[in-house]
Amino acid sequence: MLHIVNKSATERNSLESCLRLATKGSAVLLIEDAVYAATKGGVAAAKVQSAMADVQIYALGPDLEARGMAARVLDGVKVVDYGGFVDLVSEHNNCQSWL
Amino acid sequence: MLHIVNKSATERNSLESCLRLATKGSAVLLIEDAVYAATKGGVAAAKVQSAMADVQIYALGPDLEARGMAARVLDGVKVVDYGGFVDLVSEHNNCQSWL
Amino acid sequence: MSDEMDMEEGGAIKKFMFVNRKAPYGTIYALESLEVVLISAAFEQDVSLAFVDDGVYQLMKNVNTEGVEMKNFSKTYRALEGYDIEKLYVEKSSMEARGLTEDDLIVDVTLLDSAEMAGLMAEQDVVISF
Amino acid sequence: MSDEMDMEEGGAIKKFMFVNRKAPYGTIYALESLEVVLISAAFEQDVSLAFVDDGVYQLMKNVNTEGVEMKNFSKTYRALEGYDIEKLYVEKSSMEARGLTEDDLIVDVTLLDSAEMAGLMAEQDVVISF
Amino acid sequence: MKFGILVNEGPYQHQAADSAYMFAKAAVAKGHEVFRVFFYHDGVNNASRLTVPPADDRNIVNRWAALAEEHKIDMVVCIAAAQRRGMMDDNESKRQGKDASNIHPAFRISGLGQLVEAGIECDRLVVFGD
Amino acid sequence: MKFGILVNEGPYQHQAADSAYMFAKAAVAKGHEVFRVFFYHDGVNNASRLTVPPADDRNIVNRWAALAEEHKIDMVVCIAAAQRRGMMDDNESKRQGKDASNIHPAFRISGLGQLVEAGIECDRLVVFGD
Repeated sequence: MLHIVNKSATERNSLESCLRLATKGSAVLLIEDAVYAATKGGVAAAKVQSAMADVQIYALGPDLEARGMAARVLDGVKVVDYGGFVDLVSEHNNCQSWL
Repeated sequence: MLHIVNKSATERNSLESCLRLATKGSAVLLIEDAVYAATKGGVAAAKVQSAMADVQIYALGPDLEARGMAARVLDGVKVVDYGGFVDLVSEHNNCQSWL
Repeated sequence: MSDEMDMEEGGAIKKFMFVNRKAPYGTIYALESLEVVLISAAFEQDVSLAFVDDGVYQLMKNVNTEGVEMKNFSKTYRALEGYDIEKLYVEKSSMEARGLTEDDLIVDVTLLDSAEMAGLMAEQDVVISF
Repeated sequence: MSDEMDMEEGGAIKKFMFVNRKAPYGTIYALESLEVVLISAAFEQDVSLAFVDDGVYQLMKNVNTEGVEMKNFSKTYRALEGYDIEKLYVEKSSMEARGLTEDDLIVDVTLLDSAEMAGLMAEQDVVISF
Repeated sequence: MKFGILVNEGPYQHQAADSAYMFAKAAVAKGHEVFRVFFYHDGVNNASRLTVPPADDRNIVNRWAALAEEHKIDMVVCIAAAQRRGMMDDNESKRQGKDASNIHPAFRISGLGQLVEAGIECDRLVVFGD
Repeated sequence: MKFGILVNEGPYQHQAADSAYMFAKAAVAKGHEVFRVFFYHDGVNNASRLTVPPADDRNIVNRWAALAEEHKIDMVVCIAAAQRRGMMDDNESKRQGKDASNIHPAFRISGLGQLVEAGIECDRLVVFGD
């Protein structure tokens, strides 16, 4: 399953809930304000890093760029563009948005 | 100063930020989904109880009732109606909404 | 994920899950989510509802919306059974973190631990959240 | 709170604070907040901007919005000085919690610890948040 | 006392529009003056004369209009926010070459200066949003 | 592959409307089919033909309309959500005794069944919201 998270992990609980309920081997795509969690130095980084043991984390490149965070991405996070977003949805059997 | 918080403390960070930045002796009014934090048994209750040493906590009665939480209000929280909300704004020199 | 064969066949039944993570009345999502759920009943799919995080608050008893002048839709959760929508799942830890027990809820639900909820979500065909 | 006398007098200057707690681009609040701030300059009030929590992200350098096809408004923060809006306050702990330093920000700001920010908020006449 | 009210969200989706109305109603009931309600961001959608809410729910737009008429409250829709979101009166519709308008006559369109002015003129400005 | 897209938020206020559009555009660019975009909750506001965004910003409504026309995408506005929020086409306007309509001709009004149908018909349903 592909999990899609769009809100900042320092503002809301959606990333935390997603990581709690994502099964091992699933993928998590961070878009919009959620991309901050995929960057170095912040309080949310630790959560994402420990989650990478069980799930693959992706972040949307255009959203990182729009927020001036493109150069700060955590090691192990894969950056995709909108076409990559489409591919991720196609490649996984199902998807869930954590609104 | 009167601080007004309207979002659930288990969903967002606004109550936490408000309590961090409210000066001693100020008032905090919980409205809409923020009223859950003024009720017994939840994880947000501890935050509100410890904050009560420094600030007076109010909760909007109609919002508690609409959420089935009217009978669960924490000791020390004062429940007001919309008229009481108006009074709180009048009685304090200024107000701030934590959106 | 259900059997891929089901998905390819026209007319096959899909697993639909409506995920409710937001409190009622502060926003309209809970109410408009129910409106979709009721419509979905007519399509004879395998529909389930998940209540996670603040979504658990949607099921509280003793709702009285007179003071806020909003429409009280609590009863609709009770009506779901009449539409053959009977799979209501609540994440146990979400309920407990809010100091609630099953007795506080207006309908009978199935409590799941987080691993069970995660497994159930993972096997859905369509997950709709608001 | 500023002197009550000021408030009662017509034409007295009030302390306006715009509190920014939300990240840019995910929602429009940062942009439309700036639009009000620019207008407020014409009223010759005592205007300050506070950046707290994710609001700090509004001041990031290196913004490139081509990929999201949205309007890049980073430069507007630099233009504030030309409107005599020079009181930009950032809560230090909010900045640090996001792994940021002053060098990451597009404009010069005054860093405040939480107690100082709290004190500044408490002395405002009008606090506007979006 | 003289109150100003800022509404940042549209009708029905968020309770902000309801809370703001209930506050305004309570304020005038207590003998206070509501000098102005300013609608910003999606708040501009409170001014639509085309809403048709369900018969068993409140009518947010008509409720604002009735309160404004009874208590001579100035109801102002921000023009910049309104343009982005497709809210316009007849004049604006003609000026923009559009074939329709949708703003209820109880509301008037004006600039952001009206919000700053409300902050200056009123004893308190209360903000309602998401 | 056949995609369905659900949009829960209005234009400009939240990035959801942008993300959904960028996803739809990328999907068709990769040779996929976008079977339907369903606009629910404040998402119905994406269908207004009365928006006049600033000249230096994207035009969200026209962008949807152009994409839909070029790729024959079915753009459906939920009628129940639209009624609450003042979105209507000519037929609905006449039926409700209103004096104007505001829905762009690239969109059509229909019921929530169209969302459930999209879930059944499409290989994937992707949800964009707040």
